[in-house]
Amino acid sequence: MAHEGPPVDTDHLARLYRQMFLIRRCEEEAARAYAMGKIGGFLHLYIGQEAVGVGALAALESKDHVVTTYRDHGIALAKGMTARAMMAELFGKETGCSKGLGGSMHMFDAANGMHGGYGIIGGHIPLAAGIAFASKYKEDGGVTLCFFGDGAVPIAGFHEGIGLAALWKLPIVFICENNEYSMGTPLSRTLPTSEVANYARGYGIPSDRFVAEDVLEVERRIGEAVKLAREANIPTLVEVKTYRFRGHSMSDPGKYRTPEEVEARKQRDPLFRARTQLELHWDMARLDALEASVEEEVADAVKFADESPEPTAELLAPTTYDGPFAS
Amino acid sequence: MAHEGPPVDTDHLARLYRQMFLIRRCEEEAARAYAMGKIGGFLHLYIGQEAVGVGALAALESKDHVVTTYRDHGIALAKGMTARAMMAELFGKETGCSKGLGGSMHMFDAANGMHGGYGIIGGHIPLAAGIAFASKYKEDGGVTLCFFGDGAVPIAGFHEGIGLAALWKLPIVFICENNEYSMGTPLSRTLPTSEVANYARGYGIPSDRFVAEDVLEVERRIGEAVKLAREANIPTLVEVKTYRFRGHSMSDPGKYRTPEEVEARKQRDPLFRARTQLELHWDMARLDALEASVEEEVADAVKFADESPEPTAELLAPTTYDGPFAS
Amino acid sequence: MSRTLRYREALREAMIEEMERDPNVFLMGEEVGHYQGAYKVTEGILEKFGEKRVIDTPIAEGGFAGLGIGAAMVGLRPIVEFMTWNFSAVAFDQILNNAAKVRQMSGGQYTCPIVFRGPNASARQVGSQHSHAMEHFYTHVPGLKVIAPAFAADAKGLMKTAIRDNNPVLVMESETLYNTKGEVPDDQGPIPFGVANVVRTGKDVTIVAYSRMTHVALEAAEKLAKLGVSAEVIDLRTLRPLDEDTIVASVKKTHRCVTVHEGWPYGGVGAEISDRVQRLAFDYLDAPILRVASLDVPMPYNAKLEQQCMPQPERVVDTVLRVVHRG
Amino acid sequence: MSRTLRYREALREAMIEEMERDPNVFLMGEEVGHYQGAYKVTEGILEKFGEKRVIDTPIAEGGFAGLGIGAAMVGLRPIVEFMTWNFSAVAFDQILNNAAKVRQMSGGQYTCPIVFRGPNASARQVGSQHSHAMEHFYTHVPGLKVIAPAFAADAKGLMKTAIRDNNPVLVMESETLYNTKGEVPDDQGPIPFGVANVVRTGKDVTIVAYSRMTHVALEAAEKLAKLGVSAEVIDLRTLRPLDEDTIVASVKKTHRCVTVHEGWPYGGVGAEISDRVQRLAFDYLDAPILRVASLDVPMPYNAKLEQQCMPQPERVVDTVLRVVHRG
Ligand SMILES: Cc1ncc(C[n+]2csc(CCOP(=O)(O)OP(=O)(O)O)c2C)c(N)n1
Ligand SMILES: Cc1ncc(C[n+]2csc(CCOP(=O)(O)OP(=O)(O)O)c2C)c(N)n1
Ligand SMILES: [Mg+2]
Ligand SMILES: [Mg+2]
Repeated sequence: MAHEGPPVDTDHLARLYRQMFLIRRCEEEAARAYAMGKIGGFLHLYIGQEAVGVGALAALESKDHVVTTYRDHGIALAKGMTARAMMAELFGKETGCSKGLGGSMHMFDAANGMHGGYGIIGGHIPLAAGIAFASKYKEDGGVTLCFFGDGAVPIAGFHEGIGLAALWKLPIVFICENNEYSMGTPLSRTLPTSEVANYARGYGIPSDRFVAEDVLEVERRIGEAVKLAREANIPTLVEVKTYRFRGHSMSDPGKYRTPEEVEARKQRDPLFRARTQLELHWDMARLDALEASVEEEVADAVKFADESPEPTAELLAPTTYDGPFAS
Repeated sequence: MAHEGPPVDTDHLARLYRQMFLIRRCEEEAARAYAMGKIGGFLHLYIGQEAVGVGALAALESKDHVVTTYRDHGIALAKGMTARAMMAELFGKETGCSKGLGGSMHMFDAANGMHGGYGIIGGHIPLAAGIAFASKYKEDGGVTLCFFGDGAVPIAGFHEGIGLAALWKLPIVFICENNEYSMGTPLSRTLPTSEVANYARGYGIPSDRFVAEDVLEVERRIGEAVKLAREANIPTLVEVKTYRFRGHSMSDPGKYRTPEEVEARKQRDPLFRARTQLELHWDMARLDALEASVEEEVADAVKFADESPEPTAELLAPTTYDGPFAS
Repeated sequence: MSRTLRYREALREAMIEEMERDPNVFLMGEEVGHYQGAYKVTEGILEKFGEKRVIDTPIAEGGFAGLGIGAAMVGLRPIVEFMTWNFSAVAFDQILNNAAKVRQMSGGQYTCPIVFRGPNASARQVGSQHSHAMEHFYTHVPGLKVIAPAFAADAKGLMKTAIRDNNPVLVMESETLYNTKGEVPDDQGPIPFGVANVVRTGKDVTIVAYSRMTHVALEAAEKLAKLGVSAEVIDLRTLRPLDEDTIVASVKKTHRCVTVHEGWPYGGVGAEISDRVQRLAFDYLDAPILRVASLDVPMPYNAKLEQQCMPQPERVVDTVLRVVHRG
Repeated sequence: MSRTLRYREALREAMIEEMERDPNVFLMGEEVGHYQGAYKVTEGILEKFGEKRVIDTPIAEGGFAGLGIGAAMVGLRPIVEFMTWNFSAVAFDQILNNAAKVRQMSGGQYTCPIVFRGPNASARQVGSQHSHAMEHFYTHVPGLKVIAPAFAADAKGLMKTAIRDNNPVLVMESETLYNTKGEVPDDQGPIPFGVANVVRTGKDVTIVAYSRMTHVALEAAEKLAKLGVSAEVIDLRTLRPLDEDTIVASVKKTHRCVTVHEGWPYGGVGAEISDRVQRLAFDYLDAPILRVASLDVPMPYNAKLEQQCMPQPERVVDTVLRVVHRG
């Protein structure tokens, strides 16, 4: 299958493939650790959706910002969090990105502009607008990406967040990862129409809508919205069609989808597609080496997480308040 | 100026004119009573907007329902509340529609399907959807009208309420009374575009948009939406352009509008227009008699309110809980 | 005659029986229908009653809580499930300003027979945004009733009472109790609100608890017995109304009181009980009333720290020993 | 040297001085700019600092509260005005789940230096939805600080501290205090949190109050003096942190304690004080701690009933006499 359009920057594609593969492998190992009881609480895997986060974040500069939901491991890694910090957080260890206090849903990496990881649907969308507001206030040229699921569209935060960003012309891109389900409920039972992008009309902002099959295409399309945000302070609502291969969280048996439906989508796995594309340019040995380096990184992260110390109660007070405790 | 279109049902127009005039006069007297200290708290007058409520409610059957904001006197009267019950409520008397416990912002008349009068912007919109939901559940053919200001569009309740009504196909009409200001802020500083009706696009529901200058036109246009709701369970978002002649509430000096702007709008007073239209068909004596009957009704209401007893503390417990108090 | 039921089954039976009894009772919430409930409390109910009465909602708690309130105002009797009580925070205004107030602000014209229910307080390692003990916010509010059963039979009986009550009732369940088993009489009818149970008699100290903490208190009482301390354990069952008579009678006997609840200390239910007990049994107290609550910090993810933050039998024992050994 | 300032002017000066001191401080809220503030607290600030730093918001409290939190996370220092604290109910989730938690759930990576402010509790006859004493909800939450000044000087000093604090601080002002005058030192600097003021010394009873209730308590103390009862009045100034040392020291001297606050009794600040005082001064108490709070019902509109619901000097006097004459 010949590639259309501009020639592929193979090194770049390899970098993106590596990120996607790292996310996939980290989460597979996390699922294993969960089954072994090393991870607790909720664990929402990004498997199947990696191309969205990786492609979108590839369109950013390092000074830019990102905010997302509880399905956050992939975004965190794509924004530069180390596999160690991510895995140790899942293991509830002090070496985790959030010192083991946050857990799977609350991945934060301030230094890398990864501002969480939130558990209340919609609640983080105004926050993201605030981060974009700060960029505009400080005139630092930063852009914020805000991810959320299709399930967030009916709730307050989506509308109030986009409304303020549209009114005040904030440098932000709203990315709806439409994976067709919120938990066990298909889109048709949560939204009155099948197009999330339509909501942009009310706010008078541009929108885009596409399927995330090619990570480079994701990068390009989100890149356009990022450019609008950066250069003209115009926010965009982007609906990215995607699919999660696993259940909503580890406890979800996923009976609301047929095995055939899931299997058909796995056939179109964007990770696999990226690898196939890379195979056109790289020999197997090089690919194997890349994948081996990921395996090493993941194994190291798991070992690191496993061996790291747990946080102690001394952490509780100073993370509740900066300065003296107020009770 | 000859009338275009179907011949005017003069008696009907007279009824609507009478309602509008009753609202106008009741509120003018309320403003006087406020200045005398007989009414306290907030008092938000509907003066200038009467054609919206009167026209819209004329499109309803008596079994239908209405819910609105704190700017509710006009809607309450149009839905059949007596001037006595309304005025006595403003005076905080036990004979008031809400026994003097609710006040200006909380006019309720359950028997007439006037379900309030709410003070939290947007909060009543989901409630209205619930009343429409009940009509559909009970299959009683009822329709609900839900009024709100342009200021409510940015807030949660607007979006969540319309979203649910659109998804579940509820028999309701959402009426935005766009009077161009929320308190002292013009629409241009609260909404990213100047068209409220556009928001319907996201929800895939029909919309309408017009200026409320002719009360019969309001009735006709809202009537179309009511028909859609009643016959097909299709909700509509209607943006009605209107204008309030007074300040936001009694304490508002209204400096954000020039006297010229307000004067120009008063020149297009829909109440005046309805009267002029009526003059084409009725002789002065008949009009005078109608207006005199309104004056009498208003004077009676003020006297009634003035002379009515105040509520006593015995009311507090049984209106807090139905049945035994829970503390 | 009785059967052994799980707590979740007891709740489900109560809902089914009440739905059979009254066609105006309906159930709505996220995943309550097709998915069979996020925690399977509503399993099979959709199949029994159909989509008209078992309604999967989009994620818009403010919207569907408000919709339920509106429906309740005009004669329906909604049971609204919050997937967890944490998510009621986005519906806080609806519960505070509409559910609790519509009766009073309408001068008593409306009843608002609505049940809000769902799991409350900590689950296991679900982190700071998903571990709230929300009862401490809601018990503060007149117009609401709040219940928190600890046992299956109470869950069934109190839920039936909640559904038949004409006021908004908030049912605080517990994910960690859903699987627990208890004897439920075959003819379990409604259990009146405001009646606490002495679930263990003792003479040295009164331990007041509710929901899962009743089990923690009982465990502590066992340990205390081995240490020669005879603890009386009161299971409140309902928090508003609060059965102060039963508490006070017990404290007049034991002269000492310790409260146990999840959630933060400041202004919690424990503070309220302290206030009432010292006020109503002042001359009988031989030691200060002490409270065992969650630590005054957001809930950490790490399993050990989480356990440390929550009240444990050991902490209850230590606290009781402090009041018992005071002299 | 000092000047006589109104409470509202003191607040304004604090904001202006802090905005001059730190360019990252900005102000936003409904009508704070062009309209000069709904209660004129922010009068002239837009003219001084321009539209970049003084921002009129649409009506979307959840949205702009969240936006402020996001901005605070990345280095700005927002002052967010709620037109009244009642409207914070629609932003409850943002305050509870994001402002109070982002520090902890990120393992301490972020500070959240944001001030939420506005008038709290009853105004005059504004009815049940507009008369909330919201501090009772927020003091419960670790991660937040809550202050409630009663005098102009404190308003200025505490507001300065609030703006410089690196944690979310909630400033409870009062519409009924805005016009009151007080002496404010010319060099009024920040006043530390957690330090209550003994505003009247006495020996027979300790009355603990804050905000407007401090004035009610002082009035009651005057009346009590005439009856031969010497009351010590403590003005808390900050509610979280709560200065239990000052309260306990006073109670150890007077042996009696009465708390006075607006808002409902169940689990209010008064309950918390009861809990602490009986715990920390058990052996010193000669009578139960009694609380004077608003009656346990929604606030009625009628003026007399409203007064009856709110704490009045007479009710404080009666309550004090009950504890003093107990023996
Ligand atoms: C306000 C709120 N309500 C309910 C939940 C529980 N919940 C967690 S994830 C989820 C489904 C979200 O679906 P979607 O937004 O499509 O994201 P996806 O899981 O598909 O990535 C629900 C209902 C929540 N976290 N917050
Ligand atoms: C949630 C909330 N925030 C703020 C307010 C204060 N407030 C009352 S009316 C109003 C302006 C509303 O304007 P609009 O919706 O256009 O209605 P209008 O007054 O023009 O009829 C505001 C801000 C409120 N009542 N509720
Ligand atoms: Mg989804
Ligand atoms: Mg308006």
